[in-house]
Amino acid sequence: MPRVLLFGPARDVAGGASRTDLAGATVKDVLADGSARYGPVFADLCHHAQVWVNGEPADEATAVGDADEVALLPPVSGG
Amino acid sequence: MPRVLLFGPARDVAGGASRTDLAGATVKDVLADGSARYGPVFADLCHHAQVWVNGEPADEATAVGDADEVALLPPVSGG
Amino acid sequence: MTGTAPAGQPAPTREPAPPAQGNTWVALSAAPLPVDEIARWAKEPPSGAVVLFCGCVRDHSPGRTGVVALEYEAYDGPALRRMEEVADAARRRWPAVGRLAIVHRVGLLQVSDDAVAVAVASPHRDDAFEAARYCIDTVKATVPLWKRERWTGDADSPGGEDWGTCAHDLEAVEP
Amino acid sequence: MTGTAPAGQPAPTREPAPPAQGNTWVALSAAPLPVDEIARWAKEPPSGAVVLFCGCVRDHSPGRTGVVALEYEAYDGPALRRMEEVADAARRRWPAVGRLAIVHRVGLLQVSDDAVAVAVASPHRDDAFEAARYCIDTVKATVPLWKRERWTGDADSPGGEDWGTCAHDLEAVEP
Repeated sequence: MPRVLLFGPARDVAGGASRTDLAGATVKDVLADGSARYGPVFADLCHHAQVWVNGEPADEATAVGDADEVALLPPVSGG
Repeated sequence: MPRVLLFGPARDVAGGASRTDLAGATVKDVLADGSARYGPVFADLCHHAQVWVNGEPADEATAVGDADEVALLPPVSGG
Repeated sequence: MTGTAPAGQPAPTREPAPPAQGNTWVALSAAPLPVDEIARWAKEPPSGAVVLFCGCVRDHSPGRTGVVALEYEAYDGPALRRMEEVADAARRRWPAVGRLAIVHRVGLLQVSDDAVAVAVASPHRDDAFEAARYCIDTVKATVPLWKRERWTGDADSPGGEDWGTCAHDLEAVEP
Repeated sequence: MTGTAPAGQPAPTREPAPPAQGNTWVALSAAPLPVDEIARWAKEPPSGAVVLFCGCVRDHSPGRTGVVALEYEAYDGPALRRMEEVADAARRRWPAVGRLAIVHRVGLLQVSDDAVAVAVASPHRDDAFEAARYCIDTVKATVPLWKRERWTGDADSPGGEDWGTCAHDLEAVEP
Protein backbone atom coordinates (compact mmCIF):
# COMPACT_ATOMS: atom_id res chain seq x y z
CA MET A 1 0.00 0.00 0.00
CA PRO A 2 1.35 3.48 -0.82
CA ARG A 3 2.38 5.67 2.07
CA VAL A 4 0.03 8.66 2.31
CA LEU A 5 1.22 11.95 3.80
CA LEU A 6 -1.37 14.39 5.12
CA PHE A 7 -0.46 18.06 5.43
CA GLY A 8 -2.10 20.98 7.17
CA PRO A 9 -5.88 20.78 7.31
CA ALA A 10 -5.75 17.34 5.68
CA ARG A 11 -4.69 15.90 9.01
CA ASP A 12 -7.74 17.32 10.73
CA VAL A 13 -10.03 15.19 8.58
CA ALA A 14 -8.00 12.04 9.20
CA GLY A 15 -8.02 11.99 12.97
CA GLY A 16 -4.81 13.97 13.35
CA ALA A 17 -2.45 11.51 11.69
CA SER A 18 0.29 12.98 9.52
CA ARG A 19 0.77 9.72 7.65
CA THR A 20 -1.37 6.71 6.96
CA ASP A 21 -1.56 3.77 4.60
CA LEU A 22 -4.41 3.59 2.13
CA ALA A 23 -5.08 0.95 -0.49
CA GLY A 24 -5.33 1.54 -4.21
CA ALA A 25 -3.55 1.16 -7.53
CA THR A 26 -4.25 4.71 -8.66
CA VAL A 27 -4.53 8.08 -6.90
CA LYS A 28 -8.29 7.89 -7.41
CA ASP A 29 -8.49 4.53 -5.62
CA VAL A 30 -6.32 5.73 -2.78
CA LEU A 31 -8.53 8.76 -2.22
CA ALA A 32 -11.62 6.57 -2.36
CA ASP A 33 -10.15 4.34 0.31
CA GLY A 34 -9.46 7.41 2.46
CA SER A 35 -13.02 8.63 2.01
CA ALA A 36 -14.35 5.22 3.01
CA ARG A 37 -12.19 5.22 6.10
CA TYR A 38 -12.46 8.87 7.24
CA GLY A 39 -15.87 9.83 5.89
CA PRO A 40 -17.36 12.64 3.81
CA VAL A 41 -15.21 15.41 5.33
CA PHE A 42 -12.17 13.65 3.89
CA ALA A 43 -13.91 13.21 0.53
CA ASP A 44 -14.78 16.90 0.52
CA LEU A 45 -11.20 17.94 1.30
CA CYS A 46 -9.96 15.83 -1.61
CA HIS A 47 -11.94 18.02 -3.98
CA HIS A 48 -9.94 21.07 -2.87
CA ALA A 49 -6.55 19.49 -2.31
CA GLN A 50 -3.77 18.65 -4.71
CA VAL A 51 -2.27 15.19 -4.80
CA TRP A 52 1.44 14.78 -5.35
CA VAL A 53 3.14 11.45 -5.92
CA ASN A 54 6.79 11.12 -4.90
CA GLY A 55 7.06 14.86 -4.51
CA GLU A 56 5.61 15.84 -7.89
CA PRO A 57 2.10 16.97 -8.85
CA ALA A 58 -0.02 14.04 -10.01
CA ASP A 59 -3.62 13.45 -11.05
CA GLU A 60 -6.34 10.93 -10.32
CA ALA A 61 -5.16 8.53 -12.98
CA THR A 62 -1.58 8.33 -11.73
CA ALA A 63 -0.69 4.73 -10.90
CA VAL A 64 0.76 4.11 -7.45
CA GLY A 65 2.34 1.11 -5.78
CA ASP A 66 3.83 0.06 -2.47
CA ALA A 67 7.03 2.07 -2.98
CA ASP A 68 5.21 5.31 -3.71
CA GLU A 69 4.56 8.30 -1.53
CA VAL A 70 1.20 10.00 -2.03
CA ALA A 71 0.83 13.44 -0.46
CA LEU A 72 -2.42 15.29 0.07
CA LEU A 73 -1.81 19.04 -0.12
CA PRO A 74 -4.71 21.31 0.83
CA PRO A 75 -4.60 24.98 -0.16
CA VAL A 76 -1.59 26.67 1.42
CA SER A 77 -1.54 29.55 3.84
CA GLY A 78 2.20 29.87 4.26
CA GLY A 79 4.37 32.96 4.31
CA MET B 1 30.84 88.88 3.94
CA PRO B 2 28.67 85.73 3.71
CA ARG B 3 30.33 82.43 4.48
CA VAL B 4 30.54 80.31 1.35
CA LEU B 5 30.58 76.50 1.54
CA LEU B 6 31.99 74.54 -1.38
CA PHE B 7 30.95 70.91 -1.85
CA GLY B 8 32.28 68.10 -3.99
CA PRO B 9 33.75 69.26 -7.29
CA ALA B 10 33.16 72.88 -6.28
CA ARG B 11 36.19 72.67 -4.05
CA ASP B 12 38.40 71.58 -6.93
CA VAL B 13 37.81 74.88 -8.69
CA ALA B 14 38.53 76.92 -5.58
CA GLY B 15 41.93 75.57 -4.71
CA GLY B 16 40.65 72.81 -2.45
CA ALA B 17 39.05 74.99 0.19
CA SER B 18 35.75 73.75 1.63
CA ARG B 19 34.80 77.20 2.83
CA THR B 20 35.71 80.70 1.86
CA ASP B 21 34.44 84.25 2.22
CA LEU B 22 33.21 86.07 -0.83
CA ALA B 23 31.80 89.56 -1.08
CA GLY B 24 28.37 90.46 -2.36
CA ALA B 25 24.90 91.58 -1.39
CA THR B 26 23.15 88.99 -3.57
CA VAL B 27 23.92 85.43 -4.66
CA LYS B 28 24.77 86.80 -8.09
CA ASP B 29 27.34 89.19 -6.64
CA VAL B 30 28.86 86.48 -4.48
CA LEU B 31 29.29 84.16 -7.44
CA ALA B 32 30.80 87.02 -9.48
CA ASP B 33 33.32 87.63 -6.71
CA GLY B 34 34.19 83.92 -6.73
CA SER B 35 34.67 83.95 -10.49
CA ALA B 36 36.93 86.99 -10.21
CA ARG B 37 38.98 85.26 -7.55
CA TYR B 38 39.12 81.67 -8.88
CA GLY B 39 38.78 82.21 -12.61
CA PRO B 40 36.65 80.86 -15.45
CA VAL B 41 36.55 77.26 -14.18
CA PHE B 42 34.70 78.55 -11.12
CA ALA B 43 32.39 80.62 -13.30
CA ASP B 44 31.68 77.60 -15.44
CA LEU B 45 30.88 75.42 -12.42
CA CYS B 46 28.43 78.03 -11.18
CA HIS B 47 26.35 77.49 -14.31
CA HIS B 48 25.85 73.84 -13.38
CA ALA B 49 25.65 74.13 -9.61
CA GLN B 50 22.78 75.01 -7.34
CA VAL B 51 23.12 77.69 -4.75
CA TRP B 52 21.48 77.29 -1.37
CA VAL B 53 21.32 80.00 1.26
CA ASN B 54 21.11 78.94 4.89
CA GLY B 55 20.35 75.41 3.87
CA GLU B 56 17.51 76.17 1.45
CA PRO B 57 17.52 76.46 -2.35
CA ALA B 58 17.98 80.07 -3.47
CA ASP B 59 18.41 81.92 -6.75
CA GLU B 60 20.68 84.63 -8.10
CA ALA B 61 18.51 87.43 -6.78
CA THR B 62 18.49 86.17 -3.19
CA ALA B 63 19.91 88.85 -0.87
CA VAL B 64 22.71 87.73 1.44
CA GLY B 65 24.51 89.38 4.35
CA ASP B 66 27.28 88.71 6.81
CA ALA B 67 25.20 86.26 8.85
CA ASP B 68 24.28 84.12 5.87
CA GLU B 69 25.66 80.82 4.68
CA VAL B 70 25.87 80.40 0.93
CA ALA B 71 26.47 76.85 -0.33
CA LEU B 72 27.54 75.88 -3.81
CA LEU B 73 26.15 72.45 -4.68
CA PRO B 74 27.36 70.85 -7.91
CA PRO B 75 25.44 67.92 -9.38
CA VAL B 76 25.38 65.04 -6.93
CA SER B 77 26.75 61.56 -7.38
CA GLY B 78 25.77 60.14 -4.02
CA GLY B 79 24.24 56.79 -3.20
CA MET C 1 2.79 18.80 14.14
CA THR C 2 6.40 19.00 13.03
CA GLY C 3 7.29 18.71 9.36
CA THR C 4 7.12 15.28 7.90
CA ALA C 5 10.35 14.03 6.40
CA PRO C 6 9.56 11.27 3.92
CA ALA C 7 12.22 8.71 3.17
CA GLY C 8 14.96 10.28 1.09
CA GLN C 9 13.83 13.83 1.80
CA PRO C 10 16.13 16.03 3.84
CA ALA C 11 14.65 17.27 7.09
CA PRO C 12 14.83 21.00 7.79
CA THR C 13 18.25 22.12 8.92
CA ARG C 14 18.20 23.11 12.54
CA GLU C 15 20.72 25.90 12.10
CA PRO C 16 21.04 26.76 8.43
CA ALA C 17 24.54 27.75 7.33
CA PRO C 18 25.60 29.44 4.11
CA PRO C 19 26.36 27.03 1.28
CA ALA C 20 29.99 25.96 1.00
CA GLN C 21 29.94 27.12 -2.60
CA GLY C 22 27.63 28.69 -5.11
CA ASN C 23 25.51 31.80 -5.18
CA THR C 24 22.24 30.34 -3.97
CA TRP C 25 21.27 29.63 -0.38
CA VAL C 26 17.97 27.80 -0.05
CA ALA C 27 16.96 26.26 3.26
CA LEU C 28 14.20 25.36 5.66
CA SER C 29 15.12 26.18 9.22
CA ALA C 30 13.77 24.84 12.47
CA ALA C 31 15.82 27.49 14.32
CA PRO C 32 15.36 31.28 14.24
CA LEU C 33 16.44 32.61 10.87
CA PRO C 34 20.01 33.95 10.79
CA VAL C 35 18.86 37.16 9.12
CA ASP C 36 22.02 39.14 9.82
CA GLU C 37 24.15 36.39 8.38
CA ILE C 38 21.91 36.07 5.31
CA ALA C 39 22.23 39.78 4.57
CA ARG C 40 26.00 39.70 5.08
CA TRP C 41 26.43 36.58 2.96
CA ALA C 42 24.54 38.15 0.06
CA LYS C 43 27.04 40.95 -0.35
CA GLU C 44 30.01 40.54 -2.68
CA PRO C 45 32.41 43.04 -4.27
CA PRO C 46 30.48 43.38 -7.56
CA SER C 47 27.19 43.94 -5.73
CA GLY C 48 26.08 47.50 -5.29
CA ALA C 49 22.64 46.63 -3.98
CA VAL C 50 21.26 44.12 -1.52
CA VAL C 51 17.53 43.83 -0.87
CA LEU C 52 16.49 41.80 2.15
CA PHE C 53 12.85 40.94 2.73
CA CYS C 54 11.71 39.48 6.03
CA GLY C 55 8.21 38.20 6.48
CA CYS C 56 7.51 38.08 10.18
CA VAL C 57 4.74 36.99 12.51
CA ARG C 58 2.16 39.74 13.00
CA ASP C 59 -0.04 40.12 16.06
CA HIS C 60 -3.11 39.90 13.84
CA SER C 61 -4.33 38.23 10.66
CA PRO C 62 -7.46 38.68 8.57
CA GLY C 63 -10.35 38.42 11.04
CA ARG C 64 -8.15 37.50 14.01
CA THR C 65 -6.66 39.80 16.63
CA GLY C 66 -4.37 38.82 19.48
CA VAL C 67 -2.39 36.32 17.43
CA VAL C 68 0.37 35.04 19.74
CA ALA C 69 1.99 32.20 17.81
CA LEU C 70 2.17 30.46 14.48
CA GLU C 71 3.23 26.98 13.62
CA TYR C 72 4.58 26.31 10.15
CA GLU C 73 4.90 22.93 8.56
CA ALA C 74 6.39 22.12 5.19
CA TYR C 75 6.43 19.19 2.83
CA ASP C 76 10.16 19.37 3.34
CA GLY C 77 11.89 17.91 0.30
CA PRO C 78 9.41 19.18 -2.28
CA ALA C 79 9.30 22.56 -0.51
CA LEU C 80 13.09 22.86 -0.80
CA ARG C 81 12.96 21.88 -4.45
CA ARG C 82 10.26 24.48 -5.13
CA MET C 83 12.37 27.12 -3.40
CA GLU C 84 15.29 26.15 -5.62
CA GLU C 85 13.04 26.41 -8.67
CA VAL C 86 12.03 29.90 -7.55
CA ALA C 87 15.70 30.89 -7.24
CA ASP C 88 16.46 29.49 -10.70
CA ALA C 89 13.46 31.24 -12.22
CA ALA C 90 14.57 34.54 -10.65
CA ARG C 91 18.04 34.15 -12.17
CA ARG C 92 16.56 33.52 -15.60
CA ARG C 93 14.49 36.70 -15.29
CA TRP C 94 17.25 38.87 -13.78
CA PRO C 95 20.55 37.41 -15.01
CA ALA C 96 22.63 40.12 -13.30
CA VAL C 97 21.58 38.85 -9.88
CA GLY C 98 24.54 37.68 -7.77
CA ARG C 99 23.88 35.96 -4.50
CA LEU C 100 20.34 34.95 -3.71
CA ALA C 101 18.97 33.46 -0.49
CA ILE C 102 15.54 32.05 0.31
CA VAL C 103 15.22 30.64 3.82
CA HIS C 104 11.89 29.68 5.40
CA ARG C 105 11.27 28.85 9.02
CA VAL C 106 9.28 25.83 10.17
CA GLY C 107 7.98 24.96 13.62
CA LEU C 108 6.61 27.19 16.34
CA LEU C 109 7.08 30.97 16.01
CA GLN C 110 6.20 33.89 18.29
CA VAL C 111 5.09 37.37 17.26
CA SER C 112 7.90 39.26 15.45
CA ASP C 113 9.82 36.07 14.68
CA ASP C 114 10.94 35.89 11.07
CA ALA C 115 9.02 33.32 9.05
CA VAL C 116 10.83 33.83 5.77
CA ALA C 117 13.85 35.77 4.57
CA VAL C 118 14.76 36.55 0.98
CA ALA C 119 18.00 38.33 0.10
CA VAL C 120 19.07 39.34 -3.39
CA ALA C 121 22.28 41.09 -4.38
CA SER C 122 22.99 42.64 -7.76
CA PRO C 123 25.12 45.38 -9.27
CA HIS C 124 22.09 47.69 -9.55
CA ARG C 125 19.09 48.11 -7.33
CA ASP C 126 16.41 47.63 -10.00
CA ASP C 127 17.28 43.97 -10.33
CA ALA C 128 17.66 43.42 -6.60
CA PHE C 129 14.27 44.94 -5.79
CA GLU C 130 12.43 43.19 -8.60
CA ALA C 131 13.99 39.79 -8.04
CA ALA C 132 13.39 39.93 -4.28
CA ARG C 133 9.76 40.83 -4.85
CA TYR C 134 9.40 38.04 -7.39
CA CYS C 135 10.97 35.50 -5.04
CA ILE C 136 8.73 36.18 -2.06
CA ASP C 137 5.58 36.36 -4.19
CA THR C 138 6.45 33.12 -5.95
CA VAL C 139 7.50 31.33 -2.75
CA LYS C 140 4.11 32.14 -1.26
CA ALA C 141 2.30 30.87 -4.34
CA THR C 142 4.26 27.70 -5.00
CA VAL C 143 5.89 26.23 -1.89
CA PRO C 144 3.99 23.56 0.06
CA LEU C 145 3.89 25.19 3.51
CA TRP C 146 1.00 25.47 5.95
CA LYS C 147 0.53 27.76 8.88
CA ARG C 148 -1.53 27.25 12.01
CA GLU C 149 -2.42 30.30 14.05
CA ARG C 150 -3.02 30.57 17.80
CA TRP C 151 -4.78 33.63 19.21
CA THR C 152 -5.93 34.81 22.60
CA GLY C 153 -9.48 35.77 23.42
CA ASP C 154 -10.94 38.92 24.91
CA ALA C 155 -14.28 39.95 26.46
CA ASP C 156 -16.05 39.56 23.10
CA SER C 157 -14.48 36.49 21.57
CA PRO C 158 -12.78 33.33 22.68
CA GLY C 159 -9.21 32.46 21.80
CA GLY C 160 -8.46 29.60 19.48
CA GLU C 161 -6.18 27.83 17.10
CA ASP C 162 -6.74 27.04 13.46
CA TRP C 163 -5.12 26.96 10.03
CA GLY C 164 -4.38 30.29 8.39
CA THR C 165 -7.20 31.96 6.56
CA CYS C 166 -6.89 33.14 2.95
CA ALA C 167 -5.54 29.78 1.82
CA HIS C 168 -4.97 29.37 -1.89
CA ASP C 169 -4.16 26.59 -4.31
CA LEU C 170 -0.53 25.72 -4.81
CA GLU C 171 0.74 26.94 -8.16
CA ALA C 172 3.66 25.74 -10.23
CA VAL C 173 6.73 27.94 -10.75
CA GLU C 174 6.45 29.41 -14.25
CA PRO C 175 9.62 28.64 -16.23
CA MET D 1 37.57 66.23 2.79
CA THR D 2 35.35 65.50 5.76
CA GLY D 3 31.80 66.82 5.85
CA THR D 4 31.46 70.48 6.61
CA ALA D 5 29.34 71.25 9.64
CA PRO D 6 28.13 74.84 9.38
CA ALA D 7 27.23 76.64 12.57
CA GLY D 8 24.00 75.30 13.97
CA GLN D 9 24.08 72.17 11.80
CA PRO D 10 24.53 68.85 13.52
CA ALA D 11 27.63 66.93 12.47
CA PRO D 12 27.18 63.30 11.42
CA THR D 13 26.73 60.96 14.33
CA ARG D 14 29.76 58.77 14.76
CA GLU D 15 27.73 55.76 15.89
CA PRO D 16 24.09 56.27 15.03
CA ALA D 17 21.66 54.85 17.58
CA PRO D 18 17.93 54.23 17.18
CA PRO D 19 15.79 57.22 18.11
CA ALA D 20 14.61 57.28 21.72
CA GLN D 21 11.05 57.58 20.45
CA GLY D 22 9.13 57.74 17.22
CA ASN D 23 8.94 55.57 14.15
CA THR D 24 11.54 57.30 12.01
CA TRP D 25 15.30 56.89 12.20
CA VAL D 26 17.20 59.28 9.97
CA ALA D 27 20.93 59.71 10.38
CA LEU D 28 24.27 60.38 8.76
CA SER D 29 26.95 58.09 10.09
CA ALA D 30 30.71 58.44 10.09
CA ALA D 31 30.96 54.86 11.37
CA PRO D 32 30.03 51.62 9.56
CA LEU D 33 26.25 51.39 9.28
CA PRO D 34 24.62 49.26 11.99
CA VAL D 35 22.63 47.34 9.41
CA ASP D 36 21.67 44.46 11.70
CA GLU D 37 20.39 46.87 14.30
CA ILE D 38 18.47 48.89 11.70
CA ALA D 39 16.68 45.77 10.45
CA ARG D 40 15.89 44.65 14.00
CA TRP D 41 14.69 48.09 15.07
CA ALA D 42 12.29 48.26 12.12
CA LYS D 43 10.31 45.24 13.25
CA GLU D 44 7.31 45.68 15.56
CA PRO D 45 4.40 43.38 16.45
CA PRO D 46 1.98 44.79 13.83
CA SER D 47 4.60 44.51 11.08
CA GLY D 48 4.39 41.48 8.86
CA ALA D 49 6.98 42.70 6.37
CA VAL D 50 10.35 44.40 6.60
CA VAL D 51 12.26 45.43 3.50
CA LEU D 52 15.88 46.40 3.99
CA PHE D 53 17.85 47.95 1.16
CA CYS D 54 21.62 48.33 1.41
CA GLY D 55 23.55 50.26 -1.18
CA CYS D 56 27.16 49.20 -0.93
CA VAL D 57 30.47 50.06 -2.51
CA ARG D 58 31.03 48.16 -5.75
CA ASP D 59 34.41 47.28 -7.17
CA HIS D 60 33.49 49.13 -10.36
CA SER D 61 31.50 52.10 -11.58
CA PRO D 62 30.56 53.34 -15.03
CA GLY D 63 33.83 53.42 -16.97
CA ARG D 64 36.02 52.54 -13.99
CA THR D 65 37.28 49.14 -12.90
CA GLY D 66 39.32 48.35 -9.82
CA VAL D 67 37.49 50.79 -7.58
CA VAL D 68 38.98 50.33 -4.11
CA ALA D 69 37.49 53.12 -2.04
CA LEU D 70 34.89 55.84 -1.98
CA GLU D 71 34.71 58.97 0.06
CA TYR D 72 31.30 60.48 0.75
CA GLU D 73 30.68 63.98 1.92
CA ALA D 74 27.35 65.55 2.80
CA TYR D 75 26.02 69.02 3.39
CA ASP D 76 25.17 67.66 6.79
CA GLY D 77 22.25 69.62 8.21
CA PRO D 78 20.41 70.09 4.91
CA ALA D 79 21.11 66.45 3.99
CA LEU D 80 19.50 65.28 7.22
CA ARG D 81 16.52 67.53 6.65
CA ARG D 82 16.11 66.20 3.10
CA MET D 83 16.25 62.63 4.42
CA GLU D 84 13.52 63.52 6.91
CA GLU D 85 11.46 65.02 4.09
CA VAL D 86 11.86 61.77 2.15
CA ALA D 87 10.65 59.78 5.16
CA ASP D 88 7.65 62.09 5.60
CA ALA D 89 6.81 61.91 1.91
CA ALA D 90 6.95 58.10 2.04
CA ARG D 91 4.52 58.07 4.98
CA ARG D 92 2.10 60.29 3.10
CA ARG D 93 2.20 57.93 0.14
CA TRP D 94 2.06 54.69 2.18
CA PRO D 95 0.23 55.53 5.41
CA ALA D 96 0.33 51.94 6.66
CA VAL D 97 4.12 52.08 6.96
CA GLY D 98 5.34 51.56 10.52
CA ARG D 99 8.99 52.05 11.31
CA LEU D 100 11.17 53.61 8.66
CA ALA D 101 14.94 54.14 8.70
CA ILE D 102 17.18 56.03 6.30
CA VAL D 103 20.84 56.07 7.31
CA HIS D 104 23.65 57.25 5.03
CA ARG D 105 27.35 56.83 5.60
CA VAL D 106 29.86 59.64 5.17
CA GLY D 107 33.65 59.49 5.10
CA LEU D 108 35.96 56.87 3.65
CA LEU D 109 34.47 53.51 2.60
CA GLN D 110 36.03 50.32 1.26
CA VAL D 111 34.54 47.90 -1.26
CA SER D 112 31.46 46.12 0.17
CA ASP D 113 30.97 48.72 2.90
CA ASP D 114 27.40 49.90 3.16
CA ALA D 115 26.91 53.43 1.92
CA VAL D 116 23.21 53.70 2.63
CA ALA D 117 20.59 51.60 4.37
CA VAL D 118 16.83 51.98 4.10
CA ALA D 119 14.46 49.85 6.16
CA VAL D 120 10.68 49.94 5.96
CA ALA D 121 8.24 47.88 7.99
CA SER D 122 4.53 47.56 7.31
CA PRO D 123 1.71 45.11 7.88
CA HIS D 124 1.83 43.96 4.23
CA ARG D 125 4.73 43.59 1.88
CA ASP D 126 3.36 45.71 -0.97
CA ASP D 127 3.77 48.86 1.08
CA ALA D 128 7.16 47.88 2.46
CA PHE D 129 8.63 47.14 -0.97
CA GLU D 130 7.16 50.23 -2.62
CA ALA D 131 8.07 52.62 0.17
CA ALA D 132 11.64 51.28 0.43
CA ARG D 133 12.10 51.69 -3.29
CA TYR D 134 10.68 55.19 -3.18
CA CYS D 135 12.97 56.15 -0.29
CA ILE D 136 16.21 55.06 -1.89
CA ASP D 137 15.31 56.54 -5.28
CA THR D 138 14.30 59.83 -3.70
CA VAL D 139 17.32 59.95 -1.38
CA LYS D 140 19.58 59.61 -4.39
CA ALA D 141 17.77 62.36 -6.25
CA THR D 142 17.35 64.90 -3.48
CA VAL D 143 20.01 64.63 -0.77
CA PRO D 144 23.14 66.80 -1.05
CA LEU D 145 25.84 64.11 -0.96
CA TRP D 146 28.94 63.74 -3.12
CA LYS D 147 31.11 60.76 -3.73
CA ARG D 148 34.77 60.62 -4.70
CA GLU D 149 36.08 57.39 -6.17
CA ARG D 150 39.59 55.93 -5.94
CA TRP D 151 40.62 53.17 -8.34
CA THR D 152 43.75 51.19 -9.05
CA GLY D 153 45.43 50.98 -12.41
CA ASP D 154 46.44 48.04 -14.54
CA ALA D 155 48.67 47.47 -17.56
CA ASP D 156 46.34 49.49 -19.78
CA SER D 157 45.26 52.35 -17.60
CA PRO D 158 46.52 54.31 -14.65
CA GLY D 159 44.76 54.46 -11.32
CA GLY D 160 43.20 57.65 -10.14
CA GLU D 161 40.77 59.48 -7.96
CA ASP D 162 37.88 61.67 -9.00
CA TRP D 163 34.28 62.55 -8.27
CA GLY D 164 31.64 60.00 -9.19
CA THR D 165 30.48 59.95 -12.77
CA CYS D 166 26.80 60.14 -13.73
CA ALA D 167 26.23 63.18 -11.54
CA HIS D 168 22.80 64.76 -11.72
CA ASP D 169 21.11 67.91 -10.50
CA LEU D 170 19.68 67.89 -7.02
CA GLU D 171 15.91 67.69 -7.07
CA ALA D 172 13.40 68.74 -4.46
CA VAL D 173 11.30 66.14 -2.62
CA GLU D 174 7.84 66.19 -4.21
CA PRO D 175 5.21 66.76 -1.50
